[in-house]
Amino acid sequence: MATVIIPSLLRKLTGGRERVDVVAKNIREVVADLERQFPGFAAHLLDDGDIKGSIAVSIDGEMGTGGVLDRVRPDSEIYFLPAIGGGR
Amino acid sequence: MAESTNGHYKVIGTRPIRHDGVDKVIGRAKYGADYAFPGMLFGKVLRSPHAHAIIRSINAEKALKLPGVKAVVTSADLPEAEDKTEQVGEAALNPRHLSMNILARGKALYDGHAVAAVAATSPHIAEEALRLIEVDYEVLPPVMTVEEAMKPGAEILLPNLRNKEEGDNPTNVAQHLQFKRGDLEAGFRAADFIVEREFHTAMVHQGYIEPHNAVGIWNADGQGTIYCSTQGPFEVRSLSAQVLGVPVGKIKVVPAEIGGGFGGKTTIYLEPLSLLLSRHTGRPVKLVMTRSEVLRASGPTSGSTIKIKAGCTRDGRITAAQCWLAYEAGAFPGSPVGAGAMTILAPYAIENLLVDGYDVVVNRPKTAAYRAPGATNAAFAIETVIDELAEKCGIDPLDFRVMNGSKEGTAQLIGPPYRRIGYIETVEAIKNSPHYKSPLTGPNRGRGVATGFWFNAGMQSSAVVNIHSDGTASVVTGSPDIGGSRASMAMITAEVLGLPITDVRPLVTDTDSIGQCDVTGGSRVTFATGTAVYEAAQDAARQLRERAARVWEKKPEDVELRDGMLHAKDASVAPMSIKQLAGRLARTGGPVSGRASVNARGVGPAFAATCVDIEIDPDTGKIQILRCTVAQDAGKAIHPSYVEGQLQGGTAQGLGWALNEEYVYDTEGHLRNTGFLDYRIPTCLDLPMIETIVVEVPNPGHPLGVRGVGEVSIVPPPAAVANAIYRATGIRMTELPMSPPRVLKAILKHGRGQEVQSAAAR
Amino acid sequence: MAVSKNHKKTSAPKKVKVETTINGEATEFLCEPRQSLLEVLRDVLEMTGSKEGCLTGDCGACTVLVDGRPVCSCLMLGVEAQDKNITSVEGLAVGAKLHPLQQKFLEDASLQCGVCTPGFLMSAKALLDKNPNPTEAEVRYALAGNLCRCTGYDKIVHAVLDVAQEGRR
Amino acid sequence: MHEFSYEAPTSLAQAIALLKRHGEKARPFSGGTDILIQMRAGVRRPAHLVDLKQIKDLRQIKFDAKKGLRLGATVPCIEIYENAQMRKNYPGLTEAAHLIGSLQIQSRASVGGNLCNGSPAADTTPALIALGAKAKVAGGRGSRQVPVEDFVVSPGRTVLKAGELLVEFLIPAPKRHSSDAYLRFIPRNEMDIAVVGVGASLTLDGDVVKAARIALGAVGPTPIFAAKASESLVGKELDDAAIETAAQLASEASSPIDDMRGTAEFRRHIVSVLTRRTIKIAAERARKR
Repeated sequence: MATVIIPSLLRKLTGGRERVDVVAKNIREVVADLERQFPGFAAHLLDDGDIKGSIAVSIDGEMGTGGVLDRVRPDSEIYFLPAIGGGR
Repeated sequence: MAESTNGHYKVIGTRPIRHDGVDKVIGRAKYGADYAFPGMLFGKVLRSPHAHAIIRSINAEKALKLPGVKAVVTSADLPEAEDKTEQVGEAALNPRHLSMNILARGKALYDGHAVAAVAATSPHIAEEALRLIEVDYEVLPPVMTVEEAMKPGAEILLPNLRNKEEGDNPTNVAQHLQFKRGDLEAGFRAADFIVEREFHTAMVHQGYIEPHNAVGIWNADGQGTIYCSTQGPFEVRSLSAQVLGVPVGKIKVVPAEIGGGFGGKTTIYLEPLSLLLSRHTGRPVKLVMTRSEVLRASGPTSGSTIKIKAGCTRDGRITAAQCWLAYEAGAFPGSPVGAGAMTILAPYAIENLLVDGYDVVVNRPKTAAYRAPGATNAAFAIETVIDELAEKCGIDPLDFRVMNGSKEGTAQLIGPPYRRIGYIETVEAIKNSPHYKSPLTGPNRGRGVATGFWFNAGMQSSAVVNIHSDGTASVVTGSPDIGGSRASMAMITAEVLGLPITDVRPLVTDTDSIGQCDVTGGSRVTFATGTAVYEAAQDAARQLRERAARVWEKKPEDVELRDGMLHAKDASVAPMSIKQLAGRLARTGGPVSGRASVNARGVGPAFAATCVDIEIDPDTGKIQILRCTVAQDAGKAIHPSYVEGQLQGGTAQGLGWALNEEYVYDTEGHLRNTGFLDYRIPTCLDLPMIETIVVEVPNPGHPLGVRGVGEVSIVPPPAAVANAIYRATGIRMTELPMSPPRVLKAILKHGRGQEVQSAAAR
Repeated sequence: MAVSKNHKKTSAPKKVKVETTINGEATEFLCEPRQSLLEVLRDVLEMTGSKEGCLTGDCGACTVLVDGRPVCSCLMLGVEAQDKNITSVEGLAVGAKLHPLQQKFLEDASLQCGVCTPGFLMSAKALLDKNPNPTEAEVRYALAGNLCRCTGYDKIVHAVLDVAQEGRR
Repeated sequence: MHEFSYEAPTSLAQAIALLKRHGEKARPFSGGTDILIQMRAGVRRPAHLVDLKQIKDLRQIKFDAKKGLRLGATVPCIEIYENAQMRKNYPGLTEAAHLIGSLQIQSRASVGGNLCNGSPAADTTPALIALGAKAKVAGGRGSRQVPVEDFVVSPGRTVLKAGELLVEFLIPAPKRHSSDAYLRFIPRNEMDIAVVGVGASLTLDGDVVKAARIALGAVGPTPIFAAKASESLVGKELDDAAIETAAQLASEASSPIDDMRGTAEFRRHIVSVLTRRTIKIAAERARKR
């Protein structure tokens, strides 16, 4: 199962849990599983069905570029981070 | 000068003359302000004299009666944008805030905030017209610092601004972000030494020499063209379209040569106004900012308050760190506090940490990016504390950093572990430098070191490589060249095709002529656009092999391209040069042009380390930089001269930030230093030669190992200077800039220097 | 918004005729007294090599030589050019042959964005014309009126010293 | 910029006539390095600029070992620095002129313009006061001489009345064992306006001070002649105690304000520091003459 590391300010939604396991083949399913486990979670990540521009997704140490389309492996580690516009 | 190892490369790592150089030394290169068109009008912008005021009414009647005045526009001429964060082009931002910064709507939020714009037949007439526009202001109390802005009951800048924690209460705090790991209390309990300090840094400006400019041409058919100096033509297109309420496809942006940006030219100010005024007058309209407009109303970077508590064991292991950062966003949300929070501990492996960041609106211009945005403020604070911890342990400050330094596999503050990085190598490069090894003697002198981190960026880039009929090539991208990147693009192309560098011509083209190229920023051009160029050149090479195969009636896989020659692997036919093949392209299927578009992955972060010697005049507090060396991990230096140039330029900006640069506001919120006379960037008499060490720890995520070099060298200098001042005087400076009045005050308080003591006694 | 309704013919601001020499060529132009020499060069004569960086004489991007002396063309009126001998960056190269300073700036990578370069070239020329063998300190003093934000000055100072050393001017 | 007329008379008489005709609406014009900036900022809006640079008498440096120096009001600063007589006889005034802005500015700016601009921070003004310079002013009703310390009446305002102009400076010839010096403090090493400026001239008899004049810039609404500080040195042996006393009195004579260039406290401190240093330099030079 892939693991999502929850940003500290969102841990109130996961009852303080820092690491959450999800069953997913891509980020869309990751978010869906988070929403299933913690209703209301998706609203913090999605905007019109895709990852908010203000959020970056890191999959196994690599910044994602495909939003909800990025694929994840069964043993992936996924981080949701504040987006950094490079040099802007 | 540091020589980069050339490895097995023929072109990469050499120092050819840049292709755009001659035009720039003879004065022919066209910058934004150099464009002129028949019938062109000149625009000027009326700016608020108040830091915070309600705009009751604007009356332009008198101005419109002035002979030569053609039009006056205000925010009433812009569509009302929605007040929500959304994706505009590549940036996540609030369209309403974007529009309100172009022309104030209802409220002026800083000294210099644009209120109206005029188009006239000469810049002088437009300027005179501004004096005739009557604006009725109701002045409100200004909120100038994060401390004031965060106080309960503070005057509110944006009535609709909310954040998650304060629910439905109006606030000036746009965002709170937090990073937490391990057990902070346990970490501090394990510490033998704990240092706790509060730092303040002043708002500073990028200080590019070329002011913002734009020429807008709106055609009767509803098509608009903008000529301007920008780091991001595609951003200018999407943001201007957003502000004007027209489809992106209706606007073409032609990037002019750009006279410096450093992040400050990644957004829009004049661009939509030039089109708006052109639409109303039917004529081309040019706007150029004055220097005072640039300082008052473009996008400087945040002043900040940073509190740090960090502890380490006696043997020099950092056990815990807590950081609290509050950054001035300016009048609208969007300070680089996120980057500040994510970079502040990046050089160190620390198990127990807590980092809080606050994005705070104040009555100052909306901040924009500035070279490694947010990181320099943060490094000034943490690198001073690290220096202090190392001292308490009696450990050399560089050794202390190596002991605690991040390396491959270290968990980043933001979670994922680092891939191959060059922090340790960069620190050791300074440790082993002739500078650090040399003795520093003489009174009132000190040597300081500091290090810095920057992410670098990937994002989207496109490139086309055309093979011409004479066997030369051109490489086309949409990434404006702010420091010599065109030369690098040509060198990558020449390397792949095996052509001499003089046979490759690099171009930067407009937004209609190439696929999306995101902003020139984040040190991404040589990395990301370089990746696109590399792949486009490979694509061209592949096509050339196919053509040769067709000529030789062989299979493409039986042909290879080496050093500009096509060879049949079985050597059954004489090799053919690209030049020979180029002449036969028409008969083998037509022109060859290689293409590639990427959303670059595999970004490799960069680290820098700086060593600086200073001498301080104990009577006046004035600091002289005696010697300075900077080491930085470039991954791979494509054109070493321009890599060195980036290291030297960033270091110079960092030293200016350290010594004298600052926005000075009076109590009413008026900017006092609106010119280069009193906004004091370093002159060449203020700096020594800047020695560079280009470290090359290849980035595994790039075909050539490139990391990107544009930003991180600005990060260490302020802390390095502060640490040098400590060595010279025993005083820890915690405020930027470390200008003579501040330093002297500290000296007098500290009671150092005989003359000063007698002076203090008076 | 409002578009100007006054279409009645109005007299344009008064212009003055000026006779001068620019880059070795006798030149005549018309300008308003309020137009700076920089505006005249850029907007009237379409020589945009001299750049506007501050309009207060602090950045030196508009530096030209007036009777051999470096001057900020933003702080000189066009009308003052009468009977003067003016050299701008466009007059530095001889035909297709670059001035040694121009050549060395290219070889030493002394420019990044290049917008301050014309001003530096003119100040450096003024220095070397007077003092063919300056020390580093003299070079830095002579260039102190020209701001560069890209390079940290290192490669610029090196280029000027290199030209002096090669003694070709 | 607003519209204005430009005239360049070639004789003093023409210039005075023009200024008389235009009255308050006219402004004399020399190097332009201050007024053009002020006009762009809309601070001054003269309808007529009268360029004085074509008037020969105003562009001359005339030195006579007995009569002293006549320095034309429009002589550009760079020509002062390039003049061997100036460097030798008035090193303090020369270095002050060579400190103004960049070489580009010095090629245009004049000592006369520096004074007429009326800024308390003008670099050459304290140097002139230290030398006991008089300003020769000409107008419709003939000419008059004004001690330079009395020339500026408030920031940006001078004793010049409408129709008057500054012709030249009259500066005594340096006596034996006398010299001058000027130092200013700025945050950078060039291109800044003085945060504090101190000019000093000394005449020595062995180690005893026969005459002294100390003047301060940028530490009051106008340039200041520090009379007490100057007098405190006269008749005294020039030892550290005497210099210290003068430095303290100079500091007390200053009335600085807080602004973006420095706090009042900082400036008062710097006045004493620079006074000490300036006196020492002037004394060393005086001994050599």
